[in-house]
Amino acid sequence: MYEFLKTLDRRWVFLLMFLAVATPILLKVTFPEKPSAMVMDVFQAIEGLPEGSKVLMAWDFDPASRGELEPMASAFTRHCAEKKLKMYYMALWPLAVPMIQDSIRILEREYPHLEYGRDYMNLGYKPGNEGVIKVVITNIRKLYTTDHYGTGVETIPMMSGVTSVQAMDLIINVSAGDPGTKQWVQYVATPFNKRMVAGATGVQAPQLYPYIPAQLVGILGAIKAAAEYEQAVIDGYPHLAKIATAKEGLRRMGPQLVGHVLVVLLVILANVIYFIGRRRGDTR
Amino acid sequence: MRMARLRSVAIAAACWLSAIDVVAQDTAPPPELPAPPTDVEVKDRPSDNGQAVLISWMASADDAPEGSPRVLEYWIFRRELGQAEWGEKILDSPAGTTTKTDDQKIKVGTQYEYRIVAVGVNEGVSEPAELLGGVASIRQWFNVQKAWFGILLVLICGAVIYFIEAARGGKDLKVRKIAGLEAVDEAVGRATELGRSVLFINGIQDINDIQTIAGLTVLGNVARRAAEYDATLEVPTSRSLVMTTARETVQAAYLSAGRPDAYNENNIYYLTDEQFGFVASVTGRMVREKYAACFYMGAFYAESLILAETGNSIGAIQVAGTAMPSQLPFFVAACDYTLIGEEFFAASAYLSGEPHQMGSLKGQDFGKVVGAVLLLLGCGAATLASMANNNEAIANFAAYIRDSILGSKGLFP
Amino acid sequence: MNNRANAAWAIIFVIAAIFLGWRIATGNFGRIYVERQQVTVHAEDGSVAASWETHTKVPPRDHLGEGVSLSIPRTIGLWAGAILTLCIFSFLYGDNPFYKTAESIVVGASAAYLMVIGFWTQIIPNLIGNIVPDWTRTWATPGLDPEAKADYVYLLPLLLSIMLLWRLAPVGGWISRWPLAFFIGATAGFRLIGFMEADFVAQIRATIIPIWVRNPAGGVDIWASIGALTMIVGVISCLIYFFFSLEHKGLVGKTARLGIWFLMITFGAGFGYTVMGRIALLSQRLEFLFYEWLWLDSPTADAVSGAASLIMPGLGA
Amino acid sequence: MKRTAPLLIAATVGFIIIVSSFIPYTESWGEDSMIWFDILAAVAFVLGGGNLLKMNLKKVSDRRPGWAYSAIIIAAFLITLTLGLLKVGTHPNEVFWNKPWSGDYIGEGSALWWIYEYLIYPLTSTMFAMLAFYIASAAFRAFRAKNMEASLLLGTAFIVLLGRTYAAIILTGWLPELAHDAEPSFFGQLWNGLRLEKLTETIMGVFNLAGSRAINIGIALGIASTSLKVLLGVDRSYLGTGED
Repeated sequence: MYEFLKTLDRRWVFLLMFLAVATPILLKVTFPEKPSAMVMDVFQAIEGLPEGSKVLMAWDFDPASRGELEPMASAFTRHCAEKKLKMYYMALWPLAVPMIQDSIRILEREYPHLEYGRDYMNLGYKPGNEGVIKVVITNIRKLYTTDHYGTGVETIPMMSGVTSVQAMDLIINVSAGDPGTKQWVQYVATPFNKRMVAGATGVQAPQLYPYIPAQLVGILGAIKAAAEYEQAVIDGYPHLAKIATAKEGLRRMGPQLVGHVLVVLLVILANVIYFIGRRRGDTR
Repeated sequence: MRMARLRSVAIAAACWLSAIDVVAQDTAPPPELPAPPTDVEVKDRPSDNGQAVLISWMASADDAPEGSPRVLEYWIFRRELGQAEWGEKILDSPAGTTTKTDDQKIKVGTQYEYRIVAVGVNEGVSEPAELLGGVASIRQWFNVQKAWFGILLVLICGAVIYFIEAARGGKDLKVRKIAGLEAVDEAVGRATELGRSVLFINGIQDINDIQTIAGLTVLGNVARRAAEYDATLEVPTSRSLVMTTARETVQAAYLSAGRPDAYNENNIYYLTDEQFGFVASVTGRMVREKYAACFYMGAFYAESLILAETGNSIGAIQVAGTAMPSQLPFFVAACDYTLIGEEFFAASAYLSGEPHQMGSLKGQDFGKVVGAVLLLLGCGAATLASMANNNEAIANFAAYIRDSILGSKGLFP
Repeated sequence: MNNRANAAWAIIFVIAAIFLGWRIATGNFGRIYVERQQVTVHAEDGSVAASWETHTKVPPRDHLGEGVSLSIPRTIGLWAGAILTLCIFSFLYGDNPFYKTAESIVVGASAAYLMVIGFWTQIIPNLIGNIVPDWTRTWATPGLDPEAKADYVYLLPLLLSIMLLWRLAPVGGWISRWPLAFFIGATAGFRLIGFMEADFVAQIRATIIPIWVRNPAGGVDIWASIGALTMIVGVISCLIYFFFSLEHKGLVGKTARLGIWFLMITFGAGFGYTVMGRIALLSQRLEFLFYEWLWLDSPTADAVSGAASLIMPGLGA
Repeated sequence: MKRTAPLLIAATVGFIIIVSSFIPYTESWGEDSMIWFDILAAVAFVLGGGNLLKMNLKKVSDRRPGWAYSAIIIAAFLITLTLGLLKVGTHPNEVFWNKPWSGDYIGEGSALWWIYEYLIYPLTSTMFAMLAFYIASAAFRAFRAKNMEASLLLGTAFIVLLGRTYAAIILTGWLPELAHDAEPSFFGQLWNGLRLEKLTETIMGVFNLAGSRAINIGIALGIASTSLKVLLGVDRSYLGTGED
């Protein structure tokens, strides 16, 4: 047994991982979540805004990170819609546009009383990475002369009086890399003292902690925080509990638990093998 | 800086309503009007190019959750000094949050007057609060808020330049060894022994990323070793500009090693800018070519672990260097040697083989000393202030370090 | 790999193949249905100026609805996507022709795809659209601000682009260094300021906190104070680890060692967080295969989730 | 001329941008240069695509091993490029219906959209998802408590992995939670802090914070000094070191 494990082919590890993730998906295992303090900070940042406040929804992720970030983007959208905030969507990634459209589809289906151009709008994608941020923070119309659908921003009611991102009461950024939260912090939240919350992938989250609380109000880190935030929104607005897609993050926590436990077991197993080997004087 | 402050001026509500084009319907009862905002203040936004003024006011007495009639938002109007009409509203601001905003659609130097009203249910508009007499924005030529930042920048950059010049002048700069650098030679040597190739990946960012440039310096060194040992060096890139630059660097290295004939341009090639397309192709090659040594030097993202694990499965010696904090754990876990963050930049100076480049390391150290001193002073003062129940003098000193030296309050707050 | 392992893998693959075969033989799956919508544009006089059909994907259970039909191109696409997904996963077992094919497709298609994106989002609107706005408005970007005037400053990036492409010419490749130098210089200046401001000054500023932390009642919060002290010690010791002027010996060596420990904890935390993200990505891919392609999200799935409560009692399903 | 001119250009542009960040009037210069670079990067695709075609055409014409795969690359490249540049299958913009070229180049239903949705997206996201497998094998292979450093890395990963799932509640949910109290007791805080999810928060908010800050500060200094070396012409590796 020891010999087999010591020289274990990594394909067996791959197979275990596949089973660990696939089984809970097929069995639809879910767990209850209790929002942590950080998630509640994010929740409160939105909950505390009065009706009609302007919120920039900066979606900077692509389909590759959809698994982790879409639950956050959807929950942010639903929360802002429940609070009747004015939502301005924009993207720095070319492939983030379909992600915005997913969010807007939620608004169209579940909040038909909200009106495009009055309650929410899609500014769309502009190339230029952080250059775009540096321009829109001082002058949004220099780059965004039209919205995503080619309508002049002058004719959109909710753009009246919005000359720059500084007019926003809160910035919500959901991002999977660069340009993303770090750049929004560097060029907007830090120099212009704008309140900002962010949804980040698990990889990015640890790097964003140093910016809390001065430069960022809070972050949602990875799918776990997404699930907790979904729970927080459902707690605040219980009628959402009936909507299946409002619990996407909660659903994904099943595979998470089994996957995490597998990784933990693998680490333990590897160390057991290592220590047995060391005791046997096996130097390999 | 100009500033003006005026009382609210009452105007008959009926004539006011017609001025802003809101028509009360005959059938509906006239809405109850909220109390007006007060104390409108407008001033130039400091340290900018004169493109904005800051507007602030005191909230309407009805601007509270239990206020009746409730205030929903404030409307702001503007006119040039001397004009009679106020025109359409230029800005609106929701009630209940802040009572300030900035107007950015102004011409520098022009005098403006402002008027603010509170708006309640059914667009019931309060009596206005006004600022008359004119305010203009001013163009500043130096951002005084950044004065301390400028001083710190000059200090640290000055130290880098000073030490580089000192080293040029023959001064011997002692710098500690960086673990992992010897591995570069070792890895290239082993590839030669095994008769297999060396793989070098210069990150996946474009040439305008500083990490890519630092990686190029390391590439130059690896290429020189490869030329000396007569090992084959392969450099797939995900940016065409990095490809062209890497070709120049490698060619120059082969030349300086006296082996210009061994240089093969086709070993430095472009695949695709798409991150995972690039990785799919590189990992495929790794499995097929079975490189003896793999170098990952530059800006990496999620592909770091795919590369490092594949490299490990083919038994290659792996040396990584990156300043992407999120990828360091994987390189540390899966590679033989990893240059962590700042060490990566240091390595590029170290490996350049030019002693004066080491001056930059001393300059960086100077920066760390400055940072640590400010940190300790600030924390010490903040702690003392907390212990001494917020003694004003100590608290002011802590605040000066935090908000002026390290913040944006300028030299004299 | 020995023979026993090979046999085990063979059995696993055969089981997977039988499952797929069973799915194909018994189940309905792997189809995409779309709903047709007529887009009609009316001219000013009310007559129909133009009209075309668009299609929106609908869930398979709505396939009997009004105006819903099977989409052949999208169904082919779904199968192509699923098969290519399996081709990539096959690399986990070992390099093989399926993976090589998938790899070749992704390299070729993505390189061209990014070229197309660059053309339609950069070159047309930002370069050509700034130099000859009236002309671009006539065909490609009619929504461009009608007041936009030609901005001849953009002739400069055009010139730089031409200099860059000069490299393709047989002589004078060095000319391409000029535009490169321009941008490397510009970003070096840009990054120097950006990093020093947000990551040096602002980070030191954020670390300035009192070690003596008071709780709301005015007393000393011991644990918060310990936390603050640990954090400051951590930052300083890591900075000493990165200090190049001193050898890691004596007191400096000990502090640097403490710094490494902090770094290792940081990396451990990063690793743990990342595992989470990566598993979410795999979940999403498997959901594609199971739900969108194989349609396993059927009544049978509900039957299994009843069994789940047997495996993990008390956790809910 | 060949080497001095680029050095001068880089130095002049760089120092102007540094100084301009202190002068409000020149605020936008940096952004403009970024926009220009993005245009140039788009033009550079031509350079890269040309190189990719050249390499693979050569492989095919030399009939080198694996040339069939090169043929697939060429085919995939040319088909995608043609369909995308010609906007095959796109509908015009509804507002500008009389301009057939005004449509969204990647609108739903177009040929390029199909290639993205059914070829590029599944391929790249699957490649991304492979990380779940690699992370498992890395955990099994590399995380051995050989010394203090490795043990810390491993222990932290352990706590975070468990602390960020329901496993935390199962394992340490029995520890008493903190009562809402203005002055909580020493041990009350200790027990509460030992709950895995709280321990994770402490690791993230104290240890990870300290480590990340120091790494950030170091990187900032490294980038500043490397930038400075580039601007001063001390580091000229991007020009090649030869005479040319």
